[in-house]
Amino acid sequence: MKLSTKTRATTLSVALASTLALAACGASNETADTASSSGTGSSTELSGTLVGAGASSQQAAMQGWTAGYSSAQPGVTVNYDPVGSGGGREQFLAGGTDFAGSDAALDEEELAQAEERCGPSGIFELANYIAPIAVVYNLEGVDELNLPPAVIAGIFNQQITNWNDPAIAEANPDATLPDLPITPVNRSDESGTTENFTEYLAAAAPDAWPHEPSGDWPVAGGEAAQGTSGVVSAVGAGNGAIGYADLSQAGDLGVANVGVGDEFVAPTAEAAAAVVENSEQADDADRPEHSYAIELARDTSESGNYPIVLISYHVGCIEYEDQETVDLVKDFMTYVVSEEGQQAAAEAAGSAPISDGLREQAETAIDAITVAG
Amino acid sequence: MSVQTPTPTTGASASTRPQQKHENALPRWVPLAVFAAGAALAALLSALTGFNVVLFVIYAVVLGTLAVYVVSRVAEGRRRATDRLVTSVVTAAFGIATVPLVALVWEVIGRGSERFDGEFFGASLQGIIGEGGGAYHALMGTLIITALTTALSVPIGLLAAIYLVEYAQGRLKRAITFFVDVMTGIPSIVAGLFAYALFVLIFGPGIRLGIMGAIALSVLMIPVVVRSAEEVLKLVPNELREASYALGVPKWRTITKVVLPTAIAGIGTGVTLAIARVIGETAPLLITVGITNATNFDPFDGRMATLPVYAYYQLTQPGVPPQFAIDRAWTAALLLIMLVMGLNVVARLISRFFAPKTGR
Amino acid sequence: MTATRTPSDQSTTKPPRRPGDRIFAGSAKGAGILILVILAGVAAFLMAEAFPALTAPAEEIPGEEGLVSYIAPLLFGTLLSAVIALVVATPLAVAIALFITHYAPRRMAQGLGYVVDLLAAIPSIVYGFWGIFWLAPKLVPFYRWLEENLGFIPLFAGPTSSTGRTMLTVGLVLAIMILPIISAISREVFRQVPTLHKEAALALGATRWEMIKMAVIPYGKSGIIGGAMLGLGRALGETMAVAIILSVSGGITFNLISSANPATIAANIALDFPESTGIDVNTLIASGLALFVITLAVNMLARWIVNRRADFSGAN
Amino acid sequence: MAKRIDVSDLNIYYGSFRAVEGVNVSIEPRSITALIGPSGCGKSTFLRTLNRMHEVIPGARVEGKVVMDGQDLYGADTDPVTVRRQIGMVFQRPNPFPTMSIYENVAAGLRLNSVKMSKSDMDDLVERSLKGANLWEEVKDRLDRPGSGLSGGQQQRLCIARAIAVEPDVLLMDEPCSALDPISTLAIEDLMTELKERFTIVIVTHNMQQAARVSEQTGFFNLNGVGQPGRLIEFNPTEKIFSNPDVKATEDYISGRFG
Repeated sequence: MKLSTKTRATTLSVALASTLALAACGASNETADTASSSGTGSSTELSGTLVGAGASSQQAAMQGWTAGYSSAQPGVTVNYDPVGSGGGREQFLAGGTDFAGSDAALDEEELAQAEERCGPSGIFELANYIAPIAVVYNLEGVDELNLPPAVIAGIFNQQITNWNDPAIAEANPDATLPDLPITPVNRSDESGTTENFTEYLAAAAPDAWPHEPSGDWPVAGGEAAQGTSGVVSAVGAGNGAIGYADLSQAGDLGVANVGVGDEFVAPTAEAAAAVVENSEQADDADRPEHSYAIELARDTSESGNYPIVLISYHVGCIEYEDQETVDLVKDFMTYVVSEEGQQAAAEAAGSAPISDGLREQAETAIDAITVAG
Repeated sequence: MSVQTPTPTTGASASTRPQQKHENALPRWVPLAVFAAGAALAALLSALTGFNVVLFVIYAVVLGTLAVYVVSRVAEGRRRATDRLVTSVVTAAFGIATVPLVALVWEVIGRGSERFDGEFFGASLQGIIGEGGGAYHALMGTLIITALTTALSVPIGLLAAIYLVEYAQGRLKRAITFFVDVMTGIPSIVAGLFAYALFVLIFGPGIRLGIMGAIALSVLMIPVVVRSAEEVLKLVPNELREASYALGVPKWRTITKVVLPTAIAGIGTGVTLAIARVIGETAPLLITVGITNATNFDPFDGRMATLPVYAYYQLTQPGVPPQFAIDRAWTAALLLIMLVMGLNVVARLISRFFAPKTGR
Repeated sequence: MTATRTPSDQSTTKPPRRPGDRIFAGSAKGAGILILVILAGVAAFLMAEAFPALTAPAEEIPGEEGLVSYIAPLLFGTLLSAVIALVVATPLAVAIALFITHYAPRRMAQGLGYVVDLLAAIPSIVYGFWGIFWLAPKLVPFYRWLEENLGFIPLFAGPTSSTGRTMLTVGLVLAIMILPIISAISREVFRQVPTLHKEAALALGATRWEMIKMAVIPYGKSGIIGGAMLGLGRALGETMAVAIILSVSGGITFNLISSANPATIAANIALDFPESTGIDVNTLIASGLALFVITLAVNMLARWIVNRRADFSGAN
Repeated sequence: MAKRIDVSDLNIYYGSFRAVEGVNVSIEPRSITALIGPSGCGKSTFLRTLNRMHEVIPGARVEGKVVMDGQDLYGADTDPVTVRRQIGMVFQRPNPFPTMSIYENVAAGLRLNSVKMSKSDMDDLVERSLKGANLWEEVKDRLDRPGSGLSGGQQQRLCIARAIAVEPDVLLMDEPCSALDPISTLAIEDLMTELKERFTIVIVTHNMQQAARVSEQTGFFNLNGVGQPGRLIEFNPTEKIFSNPDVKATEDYISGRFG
């Protein structure tokens, strides 16, 4: 095969051009959907871009919200960057984003920074995403498992190491527990799920759980996995494994009933919403008016409450510089807290819809959003 | 090889060793058969203890090799038995190396073909919940970032190679050659951190841009381009340079008009292989470009999706239910392998069909 | 005569070097120097961004015990996984190189070489996928066997991980990944063994293995060592496969088959970086700087060994 | 257009090693000058200094003077590239550019220097040069084929055509026939005698019969021992060198009594 340089160059550039031609057509699902009808109460057609960043825990829910919201307001683009709670708060406080998603409420130092960012009327903090965390297990022949808080703490602290331990047997008189070592599985990455789970253990079983609540798993020596899906697949892979994960991701795994007071409660959306409903607001007088940070009642003994839940907040300003942002934030947040929005999140992320009480609270905060000055 | 063997200076069995090797040498098929028998025994053993691929491979190699050694030891003596032993070990080593390759390709094809459909190539993840969706945005991101990387690396790498071959002398040449070699060993994640650190100083924390990924990948690609281009340029006969000089052609024109065209096939091969090396890089893109669900054609504005990072996040952060995302992850992995293997094939084709005939 | 200048059709007042030549040579030299600058830049920018972590009070570093105790287990994990990979891969790679150069039928040799090289073409993230879904579960019975029969060795003390996502699994995957590097360089040096040496050995009546032992291995030894060092460098910096496969729970342990393993520097960066802010980022970059320094040292040593060999074999 | 070359007190170095010393010679225009001598005596090196090809090798340098029709080739402001355009060179082994066709090879000297020329002028030049190299009849039907497809002798004539296409004043030939068979050698020798009407030709050859057959003047290079610089021992008309040389060493070499 003898080709002159010119022929070769032509061949190569044709190949290159055909590759680039592929780039000319856009993604089939991103073409503007103009035929959609407005389903929410918003009467005006808005347009613009809303930028948020923060917790990856609510990323799946955010996908549901942005998808649902784009059918109501096709002109609005909502970008959510899952940089993590800390990063989300930092970027919001630095003015880089319009709102933040965060697994934790702002602390005092951050509230001070927020006054610089948003002015004296401060911020809103809304618990818009509630996800029950399930204790998942993989144990052949055991379909139903009851675990009191102290036993959960004992297992994850590696004090209870075998499934036939009397402490487990006591709570499960009907089950035949095998003589099998327990493999506790935890998250290897820093996560809000771990933080909420350890918070629960520290509050509900302080004697069996000597560790401080933290986003990093405090006990060495267990099986560790990256992300919720990593935990789920690790638990699924080993008989005798037990872990904690978002309920929505539990799949075929066994889900333990958690001891609350005298009864055992299965993780459900209703039980998770109930515990949030029954928890107290952070009664810190220094917090801004529309900061609805919640102190979860981890040690609740209320019937039908499931205490291991993850709450994720939306943080934004009460006052923005311009009307456009105000309109966008108001409209989007209204959609998020609406029944329709909460349903979209439930479908996308398996979260528990917020209660009517929380919705009313949130609506007063959203109504308060205005232009600065 | 002579059939006459001199008296060895070592080996106790020397006196009993056959003088003519073909008298006692085993027929060709015997070692194979003996090895197979050993492997069959291994299959039986691992079947008894509960079948497991890893255990089976270990048993088969050990037992097969042992069987060959024993048979040869009895029939042929110690020295030839050792030789056979090594032959078995070496052949088995090669066999073992192909096991992961076959298993991996099989697994990725099996799981990846699930979603290898039109939607995967035509759609992004924008507004996709659960089923459906694709990697259009990630494929585009990978193509854009790889093209940028190539545009950055090839001129620099090629010019540096030209410098090393045509101009450089002395300490500077040695230093560049040495550090190019050292640079090929930079961990990819460190290249990513470098690009991040560079842009953080300019734009502040949390920055994620397509161009950062291209710069990180360039750090990995430049030394590969330099190395391969250098090898090829060295192969261009000096006579061609001299012929050109003797026609009164200045050096730079000699290089651009004579040396480079002569080496173009080799350079093309080298560049293609260099692209193949960086197109599957994940770690640097993970920390410099991030991930997004929408298509972004602008590498100077915001996050972009790329195939490897897409695959990673689809696997580690799937939605509800997870299976759809995990399927997409495998298909992305399959696509990635196909891209890399395809580039390798293209490289071989370039070197085979586009090489100029030197006539000697 | 020196002073006279004959006017001719060619202008003789041109400067000795043409501008085209100057520009081209200059840019080529510039590109060469740019490479040195980039390498220096990598070091400089990493140091600049790692600096806040180096000077920060111990409580602010993740783990709250200072930078050294943050990096130490990571460093240990990095070295441990790379050493396992090296120990497994080097003999295998040398055997494969021998097979291809001295045992396989000549016509097949090149094709077989490609097969091994294909292992190098597979992206590391795909190794991660394969390792966690295919290899790790299949290794569990093997680990159980190790624990039962060799449990007295601290390396295999157990308890065996029920998922197989252990340091040994990571080491094996890394071994597969560095196999092609070591085997390619070994192949190269084995091929360069002078035929004269080999024929001399065979003429003495040596079997093929004896010939290899006498002529090939001694000649190729420094090449093998250099190749192994390059493989080590690669294994130290490997990121995604480790990040996906390994079950990390901190601490320094030699137990290779349990669930509790130290992370590696590279994998730790990949896992934590996307959601880190502030001083955490600086800490991660500081750990990256440590990795950079180690791989740089290993690679420089490897190149030095390989190049030294090249000087020896310079004459034919 | 053929020009005369005067060399005086020329010393040639590779780095600190002096390869050739003290050459003084005058090369006549429109004639063939042959340089003979044992291997490694510096005759090729000397040839390469005549068109400043020597300095292409790193570390190589020259002391002394080479003057072509009054133009100092090593003058401070003389561009070596210009010198090489005036003094063409043909090498030991035929080296057509493998990426170029026969036509492009002949046109290379002009094209690579970006000389603008109309298509018909270029066609004329290529035809004239190929005719000048006695190659036109053999290749006129396949000008667009690669030059590397020709036989060795044809390739060498192609290289000569390429060299004369830029219309130099002097043509240097470094053992142009050593890689060729006798028939091709004869063709090249015939060509040389034709070309000397137009060019000053200097040829380095190992083949003394060839020197005797084609050249008017012959120079004999020799060295005293390994590591010593080469020297021009004798420079005389070819007839005299081969019948009655002035120096004993020349006679020894020519009659084959050389060490």
